[in-house]
Parts: sequence; structure tokens; C-alpha cells
Amino acid sequence: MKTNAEVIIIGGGIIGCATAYYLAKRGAEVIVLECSDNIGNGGSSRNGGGVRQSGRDVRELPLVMYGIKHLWPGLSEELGVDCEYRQEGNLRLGKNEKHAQILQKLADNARKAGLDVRMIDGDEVRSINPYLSDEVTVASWCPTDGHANPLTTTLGYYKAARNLGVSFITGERVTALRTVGGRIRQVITEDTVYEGESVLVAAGLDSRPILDSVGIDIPMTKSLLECLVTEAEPQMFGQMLGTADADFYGHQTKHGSFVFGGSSGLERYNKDNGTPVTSSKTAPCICRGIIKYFPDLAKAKIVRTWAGFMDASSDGVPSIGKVDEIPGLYVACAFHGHGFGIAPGAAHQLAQLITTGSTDVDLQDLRYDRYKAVN
Amino acid sequence: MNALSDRSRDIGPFVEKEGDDLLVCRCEEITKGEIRKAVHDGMWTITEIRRYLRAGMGLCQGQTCSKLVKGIVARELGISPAELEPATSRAPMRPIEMRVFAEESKEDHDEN
Amino acid sequence: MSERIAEHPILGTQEKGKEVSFTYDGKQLKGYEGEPVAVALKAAGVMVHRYTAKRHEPRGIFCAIGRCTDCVMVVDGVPNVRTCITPLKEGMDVRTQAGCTAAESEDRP
Amino acid sequence: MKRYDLIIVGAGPAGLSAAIEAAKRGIKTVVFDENSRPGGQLFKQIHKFFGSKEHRAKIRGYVIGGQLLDEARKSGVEVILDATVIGLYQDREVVVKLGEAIHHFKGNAVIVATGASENMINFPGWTLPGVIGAGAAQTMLNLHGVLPGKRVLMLGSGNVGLVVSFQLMQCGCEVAAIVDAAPRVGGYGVHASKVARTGVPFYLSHTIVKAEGYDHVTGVTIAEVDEHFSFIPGTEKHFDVDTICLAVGLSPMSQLLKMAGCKMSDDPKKGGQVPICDTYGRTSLSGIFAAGDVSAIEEASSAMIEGRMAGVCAAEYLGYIDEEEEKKELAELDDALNGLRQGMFAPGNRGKAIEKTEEGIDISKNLLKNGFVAEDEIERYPGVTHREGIHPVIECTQNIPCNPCQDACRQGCISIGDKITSLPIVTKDSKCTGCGMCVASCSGQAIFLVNEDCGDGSATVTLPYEFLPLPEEGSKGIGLGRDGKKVCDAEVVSVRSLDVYDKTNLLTMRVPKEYAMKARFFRKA
Repeated sequence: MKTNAEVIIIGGGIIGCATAYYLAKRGAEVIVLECSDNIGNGGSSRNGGGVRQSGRDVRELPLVMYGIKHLWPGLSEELGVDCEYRQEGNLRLGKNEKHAQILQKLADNARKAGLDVRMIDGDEVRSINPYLSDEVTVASWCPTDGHANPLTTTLGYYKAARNLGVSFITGERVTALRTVGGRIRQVITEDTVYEGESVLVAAGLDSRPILDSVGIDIPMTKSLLECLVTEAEPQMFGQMLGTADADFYGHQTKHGSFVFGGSSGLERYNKDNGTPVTSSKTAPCICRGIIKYFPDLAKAKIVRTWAGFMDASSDGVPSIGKVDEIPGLYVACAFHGHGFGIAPGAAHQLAQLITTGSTDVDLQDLRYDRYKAVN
Repeated sequence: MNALSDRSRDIGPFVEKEGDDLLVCRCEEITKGEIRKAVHDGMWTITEIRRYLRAGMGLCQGQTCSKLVKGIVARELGISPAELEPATSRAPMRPIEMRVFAEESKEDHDEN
Repeated sequence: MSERIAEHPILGTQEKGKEVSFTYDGKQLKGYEGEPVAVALKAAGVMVHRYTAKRHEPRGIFCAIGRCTDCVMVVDGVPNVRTCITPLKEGMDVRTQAGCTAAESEDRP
Repeated sequence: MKRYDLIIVGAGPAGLSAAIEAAKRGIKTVVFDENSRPGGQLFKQIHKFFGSKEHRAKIRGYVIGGQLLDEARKSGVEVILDATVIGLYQDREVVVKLGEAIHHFKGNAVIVATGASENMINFPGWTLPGVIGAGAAQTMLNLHGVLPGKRVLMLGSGNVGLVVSFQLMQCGCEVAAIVDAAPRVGGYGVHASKVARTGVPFYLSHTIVKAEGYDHVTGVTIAEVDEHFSFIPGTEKHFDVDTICLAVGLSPMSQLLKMAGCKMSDDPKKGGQVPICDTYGRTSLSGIFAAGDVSAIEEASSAMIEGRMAGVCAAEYLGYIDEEEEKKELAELDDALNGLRQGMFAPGNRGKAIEKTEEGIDISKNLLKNGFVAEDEIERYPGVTHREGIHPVIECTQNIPCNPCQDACRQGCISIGDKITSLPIVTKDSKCTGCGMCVASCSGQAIFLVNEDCGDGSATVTLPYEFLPLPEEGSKGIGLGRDGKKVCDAEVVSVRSLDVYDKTNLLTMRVPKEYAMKARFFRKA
């Protein structure tokens, strides 16, 4: 088993797998360490599949727009796996004036950053998606948004990276990092010491204790989010959906099933018994939310629910880039529950950063050390 | 770390075999050949196979095929089926209509 | 090709609900109220409950206890209904399913 | 939230037995079951059970189901049917779909007794309508009174395959063959023999090559397999059948326990993924217990005792009995369970090829290969003796925990002794009156009354007969050997159908005396 490489990536989620892939494409030798027995077992396989620009903080917009422009359209072909990417727009729905204000503000900011997103009324919403109920009176509409299958996309990056010679080691929990001569050098697990010239920490919530070993801290909290999936239904619509209230989001998959997520308000307080298990209250709450928006789906059957921890960042956007204080160390974490759509862009730029020292997209706003006291 | 940790372990090349077109997952219509190929694509756990192929992710949620899938994956990897962790169990145990799931009884079933 | 058991050497004659009519792909059939839809169809000689989405292959009863979901049909307009555990009612509209919708006649090979 | 002292999931033999134990100690107990009838698989089991009196031996499964249900109701158990448990969440919260809504319940303790589901095996054509699980056949026949087909091929020679084959024939279906990839019959020899003597051929070391048919099964091809389970070319055999029944084992349905977070293990000896628990069903999670097939595949008789054990443990956990009482009760139940877990089919012997009986007699090779004991093998078993006048011939050749025959004979003709697995012997000076109680009480239908020489060149053979229509006195036909092939002409002397026989009719046929020890079944001409 290989223990030395140019780059060691901690975390076999979509960020780790995709960065490994783009690094390998650039000729780098890479080892990916994943603490779970399964590749992509955190947020990468538990999210709702949005590939979305609208509704995002402007600081992360350039990175996701880069991905949607340059990477997502050809991704299935490039990886040889159907990522089920579908670019048919995103409707963010509202039912009242308060929602309209939230949506308007998000849309205004996004437009300033160069994104085509506009406000539409209830009738126009239903001309785009006739299944939505009359309760929907307003929405923001971004035609270049879309959705994809997070499971096949993550595993597609893994497969492609593995084919390029990247070493993946699962069930390997990193306990500490170690610098040698002022540079990052060692990644220590229970049984093994891995060595690399560069180390990327992309381990979601676990990034925090790992970075702790070299005195770096990225403020994150844990929040348990839930999703559910229905049986296959006839194809109804292609848009990604969300709401101003964030009470549900989701889309219809290529397979025909609907994948929906949502919130009960208890996310931050769910009891943690060590594994992300669903609570008994959330799925019914999500179902009630969906039925209000989509009365036609009332008889669709739920076949499965699941939960995942979101790595909530203190300001809602991730930390991505170089840790200047420790040469060779890079981070990509705290994606705050919307790390899937942005992952190809982030991974692509990280690979470029690690191998060349520069990026096409300015990552300055996403620096790891940006967190300041509010008062 | 376990027998499946080093995903670079050589399990030999994928060779098409007779019987590859045999259906394994009845719900999602996934064949033995697709499952064998997925193992060679690096999907070494039951969870990864499910996520990659949808085998066991259909209406019955793997109640019919899970043992068959396990057997095929184990054979391809040259390990015992018991070494493969079965998929996570998740609610609901049976398909349930959204309108029913949404309807939480207030009285918690009164006796009568 | 199938029939009901008139008298069983151990169980004797089995009690059934009242006789009801239902339609199967538009055809009138009879069965007993409360018995699974699949049983009424079986007694009438119906073997094929649905055609699959990908390979368009026929499927029928497999587990008969609601696990395998192979016997699903479109019942009263709702697809994916497990007929082996759905009680028969007067006037039910039962249709062969193709993929996840009711089969049109051209769906049947 | 509504809270019960004890919530039990599953109203099968284990769940109901647990509920009875708990409720009779004053515990507020509810049982949820997703089916519209309680009793689990018991209501599909129409054969007489094995074991001894305390295991409810020689009572038919569905009757035991009724008894359990009565006892449960009398002890105040609330049994809620059509109640699908959709999840076992943190803090022992059970979420149940009832009607058109979901309900949240908390249990101070929870017993999961969800049973097992059938294993399946795939071959070309296995998705065709007409390929069904053996459980499906049983459900259609015994719960809903409809035939799954007319001509059936059974894959699997374990007890399920054998018992369901017999049930199919009882309803008038023809069983074309029983096929198993293993080289030996997996189930009880007595179950195999009662099927074989009606003429059903056994194909061991054979499996299905393909199911044939366009939109439903019209035929099947099987072939012999070598020791690596590969087909041997040229050994193909074709059968015209409309139904293929799969009886290839069971897996514990343990998903609820896994969802709850119980530590699980994958144990092929127990049938698959099971909760890690102690002998009495205590899982790794406090207050959560498992009982019956969900924790290891066994017989319904064991499930009932395991259920009682879990009920006793829950009672102690909930403070209704003290540890001392728990210990005493469990010790008694231990004895009952150990009584069942003996003999050559005991859980500990699973997978072992046993060559000799506990008495040191060679096991019939023909029984394991073809489903019946050959003529040159049968004489070596202690139940097979020759007497003047009418006497029992007990063709019981394997050590299984079962002893009703011993109590059935008021004359004391039959003895098993203290060890429940011992082969029955016909006592020396006994006086058989020909009452037939032994024939009717043998759950394996392995006892015959024979008068080897009636003085007129003929002999009479009385055999258990559970088929319809019943042949009339005087009707002529043929006597079939243990292998189901014609051995001689036969005439029905009498058919006795007393209530005490519990639906096992006693058919007495007259055969030429040289066939007294050969003819074992009657078929009308």
C-alpha cells in the first residue's frame, strides 16, 4: 500500500475525489484517505443534488459559475459515468411579501455578480412548472441552474481518479497532521504515517479536529439535515426547486423519483448518537411542505429517507484555498450544506492552485482566516 | 482499515462472462454484468454499488436482491460475503404515501 | 389456468367476503371483497401485472406478501399499488402497469 | 406521546408468545403487525408440529396460531393489525402507519419479532410470472384459497420446500419434481418421504438452467451440477410446468433493529444479518429485545420459546419481576428450548453431513438422495418390526426432537424414552388394537399399521391420508411403494376420519401379502 505521494487528500467526498481527479489529470501523484468504509459517505451522498448559482452568497458565486460554465456540461462524458446533469433552471418559490423581499435581495446581489436571475410572478411560475399550487405567488428564476445525481457524480470522480492511478484508502481515520521543518509533511492515522508535499483537508466536519493538530481553526457547527425519495413517477418537470422559506428543496431525477430535502427547525438540536439517523418528526414535516406546493404528489410513495450532517460555517460560505501560515497545507470545508454544485469548480481550482500556485477564480473571499469578531 | 480499504488492490481485469445479462435487481433491472463491472470500476461496498447502479434502491429497497448482490460483489473481490457490510436500514420500512406520512395523528391512537 | 380451492382437506371451505365486480384493463371481473386484488386476478387466470420500465418485461406475483413489489399495478389511477396486499373492493379499476404508468395497448409486446 | 410499557413488533409465534408472558404479569403491552391477520406464518402452516407436548407437538400450525391469539387476548394484550411499523427511532420510539395516518409511540421496552423473509435465487427467466416464492404459494393456498398453478416444480428440498410441495398436492396441484443443488435432501426425511411416496421425483445435485415461457412460465429446464455447482453438459431435463416455486432459505428481517442502532453481525449460520444479542434476546441497546427468526432462522416452535424468553426479560427490565424470578423462568425455558435444539437438524449441526443416527444406525443414503428410504434400508430401523396380527411400523429414521407417538398409544406399544430425539421402538409384548392413534399423531406421517398376513394371502396397510376426495370403501387402485412407483394392486378396506385424528384420515388398503412392507400409498385406478 502506498504511503507517499505528492499530494495527500483527507476526505473521500466529492471535493476529495474531484480534486484527486483534476490533480491526477495534471500528472500529480495522489493518495486519498477516507475515514468511512464508503467513498462519498458524508454530505456528498446525502444532499439534494442542486447545481445552483441563484440563492448563493456572492462570495462563492464566481466559483460555482465557473463550474457551471466550464465543467458541468461535459462532466458525464469526461468521467464516463452518467452524472444526470440537467440544466433546466432553478425556481426559488415564495408565497408572501416577506418571501418576495428575501428573493428580491438574493436576486439583486446575484445580478450584480453577473448572474441571470430575475423575479417572476405566480402565473409565470406555473407556465414554467404547471404542477405548482396557487399558493406560490412569486419566485426567482435562474435559467442556467440545474441539478445532477450526487451519488453517481461523486463515485464518477472516484472511478475516474482511480483509473488515473490515484490511491484511495477507505476506513482510514486521520488523527493528526504534522509539519516537518516548517512545512506540512505528515498525515497520521491510527496505524500509518502518510507523507506528502501538499496536504488538502477536505473532510467536512472532521476537518476541524484534524486541523486542530496544526493550530488552525475553521469555525463550524453541526446540523442534521434530512432528505427523502419517492418511487419513480412519470417525468413531470426538469427544474431544481427551492423556497424562500427553505422549507423544502428538490427535483425529479432521471429515474423518475423525486428527491426532496427540507427542514423542521430542529436541525441544530437533533440528538447525535454517532451516526446520522433521521428523526421521526422531520420527514412528515417535509411531506406536508411538499404537498402544499405540489398537491399532485400527495399520493407519491416515499421509499426511503436519510440524514446527513451539514458542516455549517459561521458566515454561510466555505473555506477554500491555501493555508498561508503552513506551506503545503490546503483546506476545502464548511460548505454549509451546498457543497455539491460548487464541487467541480472548487476541485478544479484547488488542483490548479496546488500544482501551479495560481487560480483562474479569485478565492480571496473564501480564505480560511477571514472569520472576524462581529462587534 | 479492512480487507477493502486499499482500493488499489489488484482484483484482475474485468472479463465478460456468460450469465452477465442475468437480472439481479428486479426493481431497477440491474444485471449481474453491470454489478461485476461496477466492482471493477472501484465500487467495493454494497453501499457504493447501490449508489452507483441503483441496485437495491428501487421500490422494494433491496429486500429481494441484497443477498444476491452481496454474493456477486464478494466473489468478484475474492472475499466472503459476510465481510461486506449490508446497506444501511432506513425508514420507512415499507413505501408510504406522502399524504399519509404527512398526517401525524394528534391523539396518538386512542383505545377503542 | 388457475382456480379457487373448493374444499381443502385440512382447512375445509374457506370463508370469503361477498362477491364484487371490478375491472381489469376495462374488462369486468368478479372476486371476493377483502381478498387481495392479486388473488382475484389469479383466480381469473391473470398472470401479467405489469411490464418493466427498462426491458419491458412481464412481471406478476412473486412474494405475495407485499415485500418484493413486483405485482404492482395501477389501481384506481394510482400506480405502484402492491396488489398482493391491497383488499379488493366493489368497482375497483385495476390496470396493467408499464413502467410507472398504466399500460396502453401498444405497451404490451 | 402515547407510551406503553412494552411494544412488540410482529404478531407471529415469537411476538405473541412474548406478549402473553408480559401481559400475564400485568405489563401494558401492545403488538403491532402489518398483516390483516395475526399469527405470522403460523396461519399458513397446516401440518402438525413436531416436538413434545410443551412445544404444542402434533397440533397444526394454524391451530397454534389461534391458541396463541386467544391466550394473548385473554391476558389483555392489545393486538393492532394492519399496523405497519415504518421505523424504530431513537429513545425507543416506534412510528406506525395506521390507516391513513402515522402514529408515534414510545415503549419503555421494545421487542422486535419481525420474522424472516425468503431468499431468492436467479436464473434465466426468474422474473417471469409463474416463478414465485414458496411462501407465496403457501399464502395463496392456505390464506386465500387459490391455486398458484396446476403443475409446479419446487426448487429447494429444505423443510419449506418439502412442506409446501405437500401442501400444493393437498390442494390438487401436481408437483413435477423437487430440485436442489445440494447433494442431500435438506429437510426432515419424513417430510421428504410423504412427498416421495405419492410419486414426486427428487433431483438432488440439480438446479434450474432456465425458466421458459413468453409472458409466463410454460416450462423449465434443470440440469445436474458438479461439486462446484457448475452444470454438467448433457444432463438437462425438461418439465412442462406453469409454476416454479423457490424455497431456498430465509433471511432474518432485522432492518428495524439495525435502524435503531443495535450492533449487528453477519452470521451465515443464523441466516444473515442479525442483532448481536444474548441467549435471551437482549440486544446491545438497553430495553430493546429480539425474538424469533429475526435473531436467527429456526422453527416456529423455537420462536415461541424465544418469544417467551424475551417477554420474561422485558418483565424484569421493566421491574415487574425480580432477577431471581427471571432466572428461574429462564432456566425452565432454556430446558424447553434445548429440548428442541437437538438431533441431527439442530442449529449446531447445520451444514454437517451426519452419517449415523444417535443409535449408531447408518442414515439412509437413498433418503438423502431420492427422498425415500429404500426397501433394503428400511429394516434396520427399530420402529420397523414384524409381528403377527396388526402392528405399527414406524418408518422414523432420523433423530429429530419429536415424541407424540409415544403418548398416542394407550397400549404402550411405542417407546422413545427420555431422549426426545431417539428413534421410536415398538415394544416387545405390546398388544396393538389397530386404533390408529399413532398413525394420526405422527407429525411426519411415518407410522403405518400393517397386518402382514390376513390369512387369505393378503395383507392390510393403514396409512395417513390427507387428500381429497377420500377414496370410498371398496374402491380399487394401486399400491405405491416408498418411491411412489406402482408395486401392486390394492383395494380400499376402510377410510376412518375421526375427530381425534385431527383431519389425518386413516386409509386401510388390502394388498397381496408380499407387498405388506412395500406398499405405502394408495392411488385410485
